[in-house]
Amino acid sequence: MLLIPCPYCGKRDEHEFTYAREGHIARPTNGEQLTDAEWAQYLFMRKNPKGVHYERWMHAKGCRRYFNVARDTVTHEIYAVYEMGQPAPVIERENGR
Amino acid sequence: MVETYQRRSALAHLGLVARAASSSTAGAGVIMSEVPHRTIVNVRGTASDVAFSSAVQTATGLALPSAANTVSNGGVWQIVWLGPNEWWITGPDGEAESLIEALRANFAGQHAIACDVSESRAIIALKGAKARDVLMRGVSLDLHPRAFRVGQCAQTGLSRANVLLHLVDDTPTFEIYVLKSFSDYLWQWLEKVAADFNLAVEA
Amino acid sequence: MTQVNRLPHGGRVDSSKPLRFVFDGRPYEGYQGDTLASALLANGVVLVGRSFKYHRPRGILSAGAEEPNALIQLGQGNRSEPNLRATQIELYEGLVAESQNRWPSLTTDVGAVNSLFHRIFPSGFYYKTFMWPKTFWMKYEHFIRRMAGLGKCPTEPDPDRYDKLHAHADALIVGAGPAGLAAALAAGRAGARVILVDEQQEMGGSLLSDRQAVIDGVSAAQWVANALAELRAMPEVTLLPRTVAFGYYDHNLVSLMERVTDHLPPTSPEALNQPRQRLWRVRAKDVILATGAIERPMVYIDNDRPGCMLASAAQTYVNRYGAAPGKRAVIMTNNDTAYQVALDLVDAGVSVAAIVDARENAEGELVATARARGIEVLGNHAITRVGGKLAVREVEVRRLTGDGKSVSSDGRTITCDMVLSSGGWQPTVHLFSQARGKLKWNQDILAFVPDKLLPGQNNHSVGAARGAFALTDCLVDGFAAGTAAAHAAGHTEPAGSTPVAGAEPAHSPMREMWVMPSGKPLGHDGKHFVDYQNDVTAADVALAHREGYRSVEHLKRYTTMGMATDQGKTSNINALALMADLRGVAIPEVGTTTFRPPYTPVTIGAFAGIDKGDFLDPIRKTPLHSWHEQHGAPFETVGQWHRAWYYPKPGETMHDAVNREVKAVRTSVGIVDASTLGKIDIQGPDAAWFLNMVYTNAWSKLEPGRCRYGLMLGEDGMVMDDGVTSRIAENHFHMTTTTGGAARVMAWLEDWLQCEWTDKKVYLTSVTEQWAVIGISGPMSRKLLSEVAPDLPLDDQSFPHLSFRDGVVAGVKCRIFRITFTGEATYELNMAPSYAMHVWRALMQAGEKYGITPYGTEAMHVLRAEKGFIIVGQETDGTTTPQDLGMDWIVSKQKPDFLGKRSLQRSDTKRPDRKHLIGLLTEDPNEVLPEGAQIVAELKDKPPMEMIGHVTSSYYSPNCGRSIAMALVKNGRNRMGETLYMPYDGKVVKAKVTEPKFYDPEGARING
Amino acid sequence: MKQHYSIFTLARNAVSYHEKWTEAWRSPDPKPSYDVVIVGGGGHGLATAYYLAKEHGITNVAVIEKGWLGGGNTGRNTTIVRSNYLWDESAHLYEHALKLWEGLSQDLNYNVMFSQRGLLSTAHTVHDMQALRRRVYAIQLNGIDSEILTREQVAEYCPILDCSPTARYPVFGASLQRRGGVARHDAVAWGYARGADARGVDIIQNCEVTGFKIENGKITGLETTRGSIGAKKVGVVVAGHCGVLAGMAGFRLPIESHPLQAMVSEPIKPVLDCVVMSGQVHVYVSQSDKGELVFGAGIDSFNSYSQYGSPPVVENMLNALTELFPIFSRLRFLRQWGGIVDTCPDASPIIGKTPVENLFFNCGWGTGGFKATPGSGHVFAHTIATGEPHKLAAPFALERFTTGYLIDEHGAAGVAH
Ligand SMILES: Cc1cc2nc3c(=O)[nH]c(=O)nc-3n(C[C@H](O)[C@H](O)[C@H](O)COP(=O)(O)OP(=O)(O)OC[C@H]3O[C@@H](n4cnc5c(N)ncnc54)[C@H](O)[C@@H]3O)c2cc1C
Ligand SMILES: NC(=O)c1ccc[n+]([C@@H]2O[C@H](COP(=O)([O-])OP(=O)(O)OC[C@H]3O[C@@H](n4cnc5c(N)ncnc54)[C@H](O)[C@@H]3O)[C@@H](O)[C@H]2O)c1
Ligand SMILES: Cc1cc2nc3c(=O)[nH]c(=O)nc-3n(C[C@H](O)[C@H](O)[C@H](O)COP(=O)(O)O)c2cc1C
Ligand SMILES: [Zn+2]
Repeated sequence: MLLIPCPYCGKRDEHEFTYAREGHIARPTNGEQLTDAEWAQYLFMRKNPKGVHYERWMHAKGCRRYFNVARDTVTHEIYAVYEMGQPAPVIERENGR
Repeated sequence: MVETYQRRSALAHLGLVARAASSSTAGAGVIMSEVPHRTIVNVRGTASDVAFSSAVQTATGLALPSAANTVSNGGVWQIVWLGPNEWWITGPDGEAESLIEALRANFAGQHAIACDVSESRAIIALKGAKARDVLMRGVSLDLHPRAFRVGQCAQTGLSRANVLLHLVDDTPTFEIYVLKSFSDYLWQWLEKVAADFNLAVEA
Repeated sequence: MTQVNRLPHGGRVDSSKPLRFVFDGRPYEGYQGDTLASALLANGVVLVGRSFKYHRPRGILSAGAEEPNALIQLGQGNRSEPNLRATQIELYEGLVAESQNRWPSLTTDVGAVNSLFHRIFPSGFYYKTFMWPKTFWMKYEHFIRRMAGLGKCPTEPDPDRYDKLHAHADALIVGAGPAGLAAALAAGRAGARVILVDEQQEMGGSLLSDRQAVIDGVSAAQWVANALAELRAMPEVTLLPRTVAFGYYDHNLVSLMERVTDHLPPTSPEALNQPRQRLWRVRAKDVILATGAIERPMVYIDNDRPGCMLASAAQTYVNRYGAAPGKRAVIMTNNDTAYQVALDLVDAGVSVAAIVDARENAEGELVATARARGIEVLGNHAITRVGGKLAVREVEVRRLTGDGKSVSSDGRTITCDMVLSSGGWQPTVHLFSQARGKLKWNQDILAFVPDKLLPGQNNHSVGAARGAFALTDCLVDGFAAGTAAAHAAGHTEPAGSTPVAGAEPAHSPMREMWVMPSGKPLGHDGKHFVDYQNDVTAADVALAHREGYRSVEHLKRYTTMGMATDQGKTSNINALALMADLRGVAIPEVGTTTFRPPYTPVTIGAFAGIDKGDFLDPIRKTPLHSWHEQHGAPFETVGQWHRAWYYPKPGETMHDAVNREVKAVRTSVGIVDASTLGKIDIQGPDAAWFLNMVYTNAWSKLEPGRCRYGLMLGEDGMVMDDGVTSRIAENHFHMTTTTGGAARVMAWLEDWLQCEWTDKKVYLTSVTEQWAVIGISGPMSRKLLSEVAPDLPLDDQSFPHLSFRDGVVAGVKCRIFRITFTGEATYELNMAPSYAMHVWRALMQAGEKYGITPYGTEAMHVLRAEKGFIIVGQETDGTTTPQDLGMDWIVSKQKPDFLGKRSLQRSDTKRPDRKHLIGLLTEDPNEVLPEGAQIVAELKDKPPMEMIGHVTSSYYSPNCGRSIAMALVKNGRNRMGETLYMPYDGKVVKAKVTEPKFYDPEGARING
Repeated sequence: MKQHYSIFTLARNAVSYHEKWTEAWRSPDPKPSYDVVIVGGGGHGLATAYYLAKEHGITNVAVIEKGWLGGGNTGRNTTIVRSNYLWDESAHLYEHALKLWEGLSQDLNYNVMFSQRGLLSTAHTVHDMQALRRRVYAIQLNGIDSEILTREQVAEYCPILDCSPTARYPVFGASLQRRGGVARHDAVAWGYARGADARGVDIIQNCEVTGFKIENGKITGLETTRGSIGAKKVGVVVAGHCGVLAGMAGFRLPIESHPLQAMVSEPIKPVLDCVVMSGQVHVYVSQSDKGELVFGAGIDSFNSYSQYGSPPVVENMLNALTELFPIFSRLRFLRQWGGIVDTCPDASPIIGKTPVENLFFNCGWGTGGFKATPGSGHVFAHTIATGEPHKLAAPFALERFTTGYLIDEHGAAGVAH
């Protein structure tokens, strides 16, 4: 079970949080001008990386804030948590892990 | 006409008053009671905005708690930290309307809100030497006295209910705020756990 | 027979406390402090079980958690438990145990015929046969299933209770041998919060079986006692004996299972007053793994005969339990540790016929001592035959050839009743590996040892668990790790100095020898067991190799090696080393299989703890719940809520009750508890903008005091929720959602505000439970309300449909919404929950003269269906657009954007012939279609038939005097008047397509 | 020619101490190029190769597997096989697979121990029951066996299930597919591998695909840890890893990889003769031929490639298990593990073409693809061989995420299985 450092409440068990999918996917404001295929990219297509994943969590049983997490999808190591609206930090990893 | 006017607390149906009368707190490891009615006003605003914090201070006489997971109190009110831009102001029953009015007046021109949630929560007080032993069975937070001190609060899960825990004193006494619809479940659950620690019920 | 093999002295058992027990129907006696295994051995019982596949007679191999053979069905009736290891069962008065997997008895087991056919049952045989005739597999399988399995499942529910809790520690120390105790002392003295666990009943680990060791100038036993006394006195140290650390998960979460009462007679008051077992979930800053090492048996021919045992186990039985596993031992080894065993046995008066040492030049301090004590040492020898079937009688030994691959032709027979073997020690790296640490191979000790940690985990392996076998090293390791853990957690009180061990004999090198040649090709005569419990032999490993199952994972799955209840604790290394040899590669190249939780099997019931029955999932109750209960309402489950379903009067069926309730609403007045509706308070200057984005219709022009129905779509354009939202003030709205959708909608709205529209000024507060909701509906509702709320003007001008007013009802402040889900004039009274019961009773009392009728969710559903109102989740299923529902009218054409808008333009979502919501009237008006019935346009005499839709809602409508149904049907709106067919349950029902509005289609009744 | 497997050959080999068996499949070095390369040596990949050779005569084929055959989800699933899906498209596809299962052991001459012991899906609320009816009626009209059982019938069919009406989530009824059941998962991979190998397919283990060679939008080969390999066509069947492979080919998929956990109890004598699945009280369970109870949990919410999930998921499942089967409380669980499942927004697979010519993907089976193995391999082989989707596969094209024609099987897939 992950131990997630909520940027507001501190470290809490994973069961207090809701996973809220891949982060940094902006909603197109020009939906009408996009093709169906372009719209599908936004709606459905995901990076799903093996390695660092920039994702959102919501502290559902705590402060109910959404925030970003950079987490390794193989080791589950959490590299960073940061508030909504902040840019994704670049994560340097040892030996290509 | 209508039968006599009656107000019921969330756990009234459990007959706690009668049970308290027949249970003794002497030697109890855990004492449970319901705190029936309390004003709770949800306040949202920008913590760093001085206009906002002083608006709250003017209405309550209290500063917003500066640290996460803490409660500030003094006088009639306490302010409970819920999140980076969210607090509860709690106080005696029946004060919500006037408090909200005062807050709204002070908030004029700001993006800040107050919303009455007094009636949505039941409050269960759990105290005694074994109170932590009971809570450990449902809370994954570290409640060790060095880690969770008097005056601290936390929103978390307690077994399968979401709660706000507040450590009021070092008896220890915990106040547990829970949505009313879950209060029957939570009370029964706590009672079942507390049965191993010599439970008494208090009115 | 009384304890024939009990030694006159020695051991930690309490001979002043005899305990009676029964094994396979026969009574025996043991002592307090015995395990079932030690007590059986003390009684001279060596045959304790049968193997899984061949039903070979088996004895006790080990003295601990690694036991593969001595599996026992413990206890009786609803407290019976299968597959327990005799080596871990603590003896108590009245214990009843049975051997398993044998019939009719342990000594004459019919299943042993398998052993006769063993030649055609090599690993994987079932993949090669039982395929003909094709239909016969189920018959073969039936037979195979009966043969398989070990113990029996109880047939009654478990009468015991379980406990579970969360805990936190600066250091969780697993294993209370010298390394763990030293760690605990160091960390505890420094002031850290420590949890020390050991799965055995007594703490001390290997020191409990050690008669030589001296620590800090006292005997090992005394040192353990001193250490435990000191630890017990420390308030921040928790000692948990009988507790296995079974799982190591992400971010240093370790699960423990404490056996609280398993050592007590199960129905004794002491046992019944406590939970049986306790599940601990410990989040530790540091985990110190002092889990010791497990001895490997040697793989020699017929090494499974009862009487074949691990050398260290015999030492434990003798030293710790005062029970001799036999009278005369032959010891087989490739390392020095078995020599100490021999010495201890001889000290205890057990004879050692010979030490058969595989090493070419068995020399060194311990060897010399053994020789000096008169023990025969046969260097460079192997055991080539084990005589005896139900018990060892003798062995034959032969000289090994230079390469160790074969033996001399002549042998010598030695009489003995036990064969003790030591093939070296494998550090107990299970938890380290579960934590996803990487192992490396250590050629000196021929074992895998911990190497690299996974980032995010923090643990330290100490002592034998990291391959440091000298007692001194264990103490030094442990003490240093304990100190470091305490320091890291900020505790720095002085901790004294590292415990000091007395002098230890130096150990000579081991010989790498994975299978003992017997003079015949493997598998030709006799069996070299690798995995005892699953009957996997060295020949099976060779077969797997031959057939291409060469990856260690294939080897495991093809032969089932390591998959038994012991998870291969004694067998995995031997098997993979054999495979390495066959493949001609180094052992680390073969690698280990994956270590997974649990370390030893753990009780399923403990995971439920007390969360059974109603605690499985909370039941959410409305403030009026007890009223509904008192009035006999059954409840409908909606999410976690229990909602009153209907209120049967004496003698009424559900159908009767619902009809009565539905009629009452249309003719007079009904009252309903609608408190479960989701409610969200929305405030801020951008609130109207926000609603415009999340709903399909327009909100800017809604006036304060007015209400509007809204439909919410997912970004995929599919209907997600609906509800009425009211404008309280310019920047203040009150939204309602469906009961089931409340939490989802709240999270959805927060998501958009917090993540996407961060510049918008809107705050949301969930107020679902701030307001109890009582609906009164029907032509008399206005009259009724006027009586309990005399000050409130109720005429259509002052209080029109789709508006709300604040007022006082029965003395209670209420917010009253005039909205309808029944089509009748309806007032939804919102008030503080603490007054809800009062208001409800007041309404019931005042309404009595109108025949006010409480109605439940079922009547509510019928009423809305009569009107053709949808229920999200019933008429929709995540694939339904507003257009499908015929609700185009609510989708704004003007708004530039709202959630879901773009998706409605996709080629499939804008198709005109999608499934449309329509009404269905069955040919027979009394026929009520089942919800979920499938619809076909062209009936065939048998399936398959093309389905064009399904019935979403279907009821008997007392107001229409017939059944009504709604359905989603392909191109339905263009099928009005068509007859469709519903084939189900062996019949076909015909129905005609209509508009999905069955009652008062013009909506004339809204004003009462 | 491969050695035939039967009781007779077993007996014959017994005489020679089983020393004459030959390898079930070869371990060749990769050739410089192949007509078709299948990436992923799970059940689906191996079945694809098998049917390419058997049905389409394409034998210059390699299966490239980064680890050991069947070590992905094929080797870690709860082995439930059924075809009772709601939508026509799925029902047809899974039924196609079920029919192949029924003759698979004979076809492969490898006993995959397919046991049609019946599959019970319980309903615990009124709403559950409605959804269940809808599904059963649809399945029946698709000509597939499925029945509705009342609570009493459930209690009779599976007596150890707690059917008391006072349970927190009482059993209201169940659907039963008698032809559903379980199979021996590893044997499926091995049987297909042996069958494919016998027809000339090269099975290459311990070889990871690290990149694609794409020229002018067309695949020409792949990079692997054992060098580059040319390929006219490539079929990617890597389950949880499909996102990684799609990334190598320069596009994205509507897929997220999540851990899904399962566990086994210690082996016991037979107590449970059918498969039981419950969506509300979330658990699915069967008893294997070796005697252990096999139960499955739900997916972890977060993306992961780790084959390790969170303990609460398992804890909840065990809690649910004791609720449905109170007699299991004193049993002990022996091992827990996780797999990486490729979840699609509509809980249906993706089979077919990709933006790269001659590169085909078969993925998105998520929590329920084991049952589809033979069918999936069969239609995918057709798709690769002909370059056009098999008619059963056509609705499952990647395209659907653009048009919106989703095949939402969340209801049918309510519990992972
Ligand atoms: C716990 C669990 C329970 C389940 N229960 C059921 C059930 O009861 N019924 C059911 O029908 N389904 C079930 N499933 C789902 C089912 O297991 C899968 O859908 C199915 O096995 C997928 O098969 P596959 O051959 O596509 O994938 P896999 O068996 O995962 O094979 C994919 C292979 O691709 C390989 N690979 C990945 N990347 C590369 C690369 N770069 N190069 C080379 N090779 C690569 C992998 O190593 C792997 O061997 C369950 C899954 C899990 C995890
Ligand atoms: N070759 C050799 O000479 C050799 C080999 C092995 C051990 N030894 C001796 O054994 C001792 C090793 O000391 P140590 O402290 O490292 O180990 P130990 O064997 O003394 O103690 C380990 C303890 O850990 C417990 N344990 C293991 N896994 C557990 C789990 N998952 N949960 C709970 N408890 C668990 C065991 O019950 C045991 O009591 C030394 O005295 C050493 O000299 C010597
Ligand atoms: C249907 C099924 C039955 C299993 N039965 C057993 C078993 O009896 N004993 C065992 O140790 N493991 C059993 N396993 C689990 C495997 O040992 C292993 O954990 C699983 O295949 C995942 O692989 P991994 O743990 O090597 O990652 C079983 C797995 C499956 C899928
Ligand atoms: Zn938080």
